[in-house]
Amino acid sequence: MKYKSQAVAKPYFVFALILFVGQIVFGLILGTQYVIGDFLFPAIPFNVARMVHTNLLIVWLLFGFMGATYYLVPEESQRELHSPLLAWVLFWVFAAAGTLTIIGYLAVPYAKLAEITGNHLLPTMGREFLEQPTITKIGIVVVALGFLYNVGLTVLKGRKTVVNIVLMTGLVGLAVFFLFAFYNPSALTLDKYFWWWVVHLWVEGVWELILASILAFVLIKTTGVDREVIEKWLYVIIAMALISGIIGTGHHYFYIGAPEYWLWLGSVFSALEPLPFFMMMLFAINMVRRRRRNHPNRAATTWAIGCAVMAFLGAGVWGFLHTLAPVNYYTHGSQLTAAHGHLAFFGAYAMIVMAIISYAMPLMRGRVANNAQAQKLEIASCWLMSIGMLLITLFLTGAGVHQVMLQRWPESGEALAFMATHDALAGWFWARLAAGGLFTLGLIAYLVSFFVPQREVAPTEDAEAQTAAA
Amino acid sequence: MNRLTAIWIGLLVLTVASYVLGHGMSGAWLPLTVLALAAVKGQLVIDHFMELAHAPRLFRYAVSGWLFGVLGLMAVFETVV
Amino acid sequence: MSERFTKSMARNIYYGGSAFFILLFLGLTFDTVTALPERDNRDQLTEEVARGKEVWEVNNCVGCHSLMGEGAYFAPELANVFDRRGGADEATFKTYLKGWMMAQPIPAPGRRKMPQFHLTDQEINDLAEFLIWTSRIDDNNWPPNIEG
Amino acid sequence: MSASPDVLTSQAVEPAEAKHLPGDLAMWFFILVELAAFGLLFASFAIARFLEPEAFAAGAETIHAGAGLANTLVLLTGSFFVARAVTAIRAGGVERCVNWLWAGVASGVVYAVIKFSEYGQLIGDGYNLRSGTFYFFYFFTTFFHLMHVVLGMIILVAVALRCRRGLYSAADHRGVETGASYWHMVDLVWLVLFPIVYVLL
Repeated sequence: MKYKSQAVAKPYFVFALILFVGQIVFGLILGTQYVIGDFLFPAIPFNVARMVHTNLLIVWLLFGFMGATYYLVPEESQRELHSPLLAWVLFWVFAAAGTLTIIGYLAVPYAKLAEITGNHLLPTMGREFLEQPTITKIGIVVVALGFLYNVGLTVLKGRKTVVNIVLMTGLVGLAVFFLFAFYNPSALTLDKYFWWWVVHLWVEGVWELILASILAFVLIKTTGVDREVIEKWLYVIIAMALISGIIGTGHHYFYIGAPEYWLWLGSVFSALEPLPFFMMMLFAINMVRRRRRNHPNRAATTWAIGCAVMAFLGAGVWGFLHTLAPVNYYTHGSQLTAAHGHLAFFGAYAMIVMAIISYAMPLMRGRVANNAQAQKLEIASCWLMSIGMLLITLFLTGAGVHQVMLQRWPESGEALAFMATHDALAGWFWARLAAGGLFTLGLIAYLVSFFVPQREVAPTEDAEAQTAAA
Repeated sequence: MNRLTAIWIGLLVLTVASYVLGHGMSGAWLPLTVLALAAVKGQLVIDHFMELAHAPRLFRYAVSGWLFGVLGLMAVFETVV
Repeated sequence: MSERFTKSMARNIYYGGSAFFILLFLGLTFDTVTALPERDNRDQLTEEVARGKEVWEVNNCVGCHSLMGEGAYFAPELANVFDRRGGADEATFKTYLKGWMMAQPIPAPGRRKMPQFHLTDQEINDLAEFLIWTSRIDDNNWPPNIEG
Repeated sequence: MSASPDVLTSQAVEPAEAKHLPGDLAMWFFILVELAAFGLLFASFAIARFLEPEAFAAGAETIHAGAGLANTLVLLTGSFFVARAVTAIRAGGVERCVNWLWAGVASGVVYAVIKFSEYGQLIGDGYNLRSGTFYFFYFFTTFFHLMHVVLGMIILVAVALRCRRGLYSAADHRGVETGASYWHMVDLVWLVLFPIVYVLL
C-alpha cells in the first residue's frame, strides 16, 4: 500500500463480504422455498426473501466497487485521497441506511414500510430491484454524490491514468442512470422502458466500465505488463461493450409493449454483446501469459482470470443463448432468465470484487500476499464457488428448457399451468439447492482463508517495494 | 490515367449498369447478376481504396469474407424466395 | 513512424463510438415514447388503473409474480391473468380476483404460499382494473399461450 | 511543411512489397465491429423479407431508386477523393491532401442532402419507422448508415485540419490513412446496401 488513505477501502471490503454472506443465506432460503413452498411462511415470504437477496447483492457490489475505487484511485493518481474522513462518514451513512432498509424489509410488511417511509409522496417502491424506500434511494444519491466528489477531486488533482478515467466515467454513469429510479409513471410500459435504463444500462453498460478498469488495475499490478499495452486494450474492450450494449438494451424491449422494431434491433445488437466479454477473456489470459514477473499473490490472479472466463460464460454465452427475439419469445421470464442472471452477476461482478479484495486486502494488512496455505485455501474457494455457480446455472437451464417444453411451447389448452409446471420441475430445483450448498461451502472456505495464521509475515517495507515496482 | 482514376470510373460504370439492369430488365438470373456486380465493386474498393490488397491477409480475408458472406446470403434468399 | 496501435486512437473510438450510440439510442427512445400511447391505450388509463398500479407496487407483487415476463418466477405471470382466469370478461374477473385475494393464504401444506394482504374492496377493484388495462397493452403477442 | 517536388512518383512511395495495414489497428477493430453490426442488419433484412415478401415488394415500390443511384455515385466519388488524399500525402503533398479531404467532406454533404430530401418525400407520403417491417429496415438501416457518413465527415474534417497544421508528412501520415479507412468502410457498406434496398426489390 503506497498511500495511507487507501486504507479506507478496508471497511468497505469487510462490510461487502458481510452482506455477501447475508445474500447467500437468503439465497439458500429462496432455493428451499422453491421446493418446500411454505418454508418459513409466513415469517419470511418468498417476495421478502427475494428482495433481500437481490438488494443485498446490489449493495454489496456497490460497497465492493467503492472499496475498489478508494483503493486504486490514490495509487493511480499518485496522491492521497482528497478526504479520508468523508469516505469514513459516507461508509457509516451507507452501511446504516442499508442495514435499516434490510431490517425494514424483514420486520414489517412491505406495504407498511411504504406507508412509514412516505412512498405516496414520491412513489418509487415495489419495482424489481428498486424496492428500496424512496428515502433510501435519496440516501443512495447523496452517498454517491459525496463519493464522486471525493474521488473526482482526487483524480482531478492527481495523475490521470486510463484506469482512473474509465473508472470515473463508469461511476458517474452509475450515479446518473440511477436517477431514473425516481421516474415512475403510471403507464406501465413507459415505467418499464426507463426502469431498464437503471438496470440494463448499469449491468450491461457502465458497470462493465467499472469491471474492466478494476480488472486492468489488478492485471497491471500482478503481471507487470506495460501499462500502455493494458490501457489501450482497456479502451478497445469498453468501446465494444458500449457499442453493442447501448442499443442492446433493446433485448428487454421485445415483449413489454414497446414498438415491434425492437425485436430486430434488440436481436441484432445484443448478438454483438458477447464480443467484449470474449475479448476481455482473451485479454486477461494473454496478459497473464505475457507477465513480466511472478507476483506472489497467485490467488488474485486466479480471481482475475476466473472473473474474465466466468463473465464470458455468464454474460456472453448464457446471455446470447436466449437473446434473439424468436427464442426469447419462449424463454422470456422463465427459469432460463434466472440461470443467466446468476452466472452473469457472479462471473462479472462478484468475482471482480473478490479479485480486488484478494489483491488489496493482504497489502492493507501489511504483506504483499498471504502465505501459501491461505492462498491455497482461497484458490480452492474460488474453484468451489465457480463450480457451485456453474452447477446452479446448469440446473436452472435444465429447469428453464423443461419449463418451456411443458408450459410455453404447447398451444393454449394443452400447455401445463405455471404451478403444475413448477411441480414437475422439482427435481431440477432440488439439484439447484444442492449446488447452492456447494457454493456456500466455497464461500465459507473463502472467509476462513482470511483467518489462516500468517507465520512468515512479510515486512511492510517489502510490500511497498513490490507495489512500487509495478 | 492513373490507377485510382481508372478504378473510380470503372466503379461508376458498374453502378449505372447494375441500376439499369435492375430497373430495365427482368429474368431469373437478374438478381444474381446484380449481386455479383456488387461483389466486384466491393472487392475493388477493398483492394484499391482500402488498400487491403497489400495488408496482412487476415484483414483482407475478414473484410472480403464479410462482403461475400453478406451478398452470398442475399443470393441464397433470392433463389429461395 | 508512430505505433500501429495507439492509445489515443483507442480512446477516440471509445468516446466517439459511445457518443454515436448514445445519440442513436436517444433518437429511438424519442420515437418509442411517441408511439407508446397508442400501443398501451393511454386514453383508457383511468384513475383506477393508476391506483391499481400503486397497489401492485406497495405490496411488492413483483417479488413473486412476473408482469409481461418481468419480475420473479415463483408465481404465475399476471399480464394475461385477465384472459386466463377471467375469460376476458371484466365482471367475471373482478369476482374471481376478490375471491382469490380473500382466500389467501391457501392452507395446503408444502404448497407455495401467497400472503394475505388485507386489501379493501376498492383496492381489489383498482388492482383488477390495472391488470385488465395491462392485459390489453400491445406486447407483440407475448406470452405464446394462455398459461404465460 | 511544404509539398515536396513530384520527383517521387506515387508508385515509389506506395508500400507495394511490405504488408501494410493502412491506419491504426484500433480503427480496424472498430471497422470490423461496424461491419459485423451491418452484416447482422442485412441478414435480418433478408429474413424479414423472406417472412413478408408482399409487404417488402409493395414497400419497395414507394422508395426512390434514383436517389439511391445518385448517392452511390456520390459516395464512390467521395471514396476516390479520399484515396487521392492518401496518395497525395504519401508524396508529401500536404496542400493537395487537404484539398482532396475537403472534396471528400463535400461529397458527404451532397450525400446527406440527397438522403434528407429522400426522407422528406417519404415522410411526406406518410411513412415512418413504424409503418411496418419494411419501412423499419429501410429507415433504420439507411439512417444508421447516414450517421456513419456524418461520423466519417467529422473524422475527415479533423484529419484535414490536422493535415493543414502540418502534422502529417510523407514519412508520417498514419492519421490520414486511419480516417480514410473508416471512410472507405462507409462506402463499402453502401455498396452492399444499394443493390439490396434499391435495386433488387
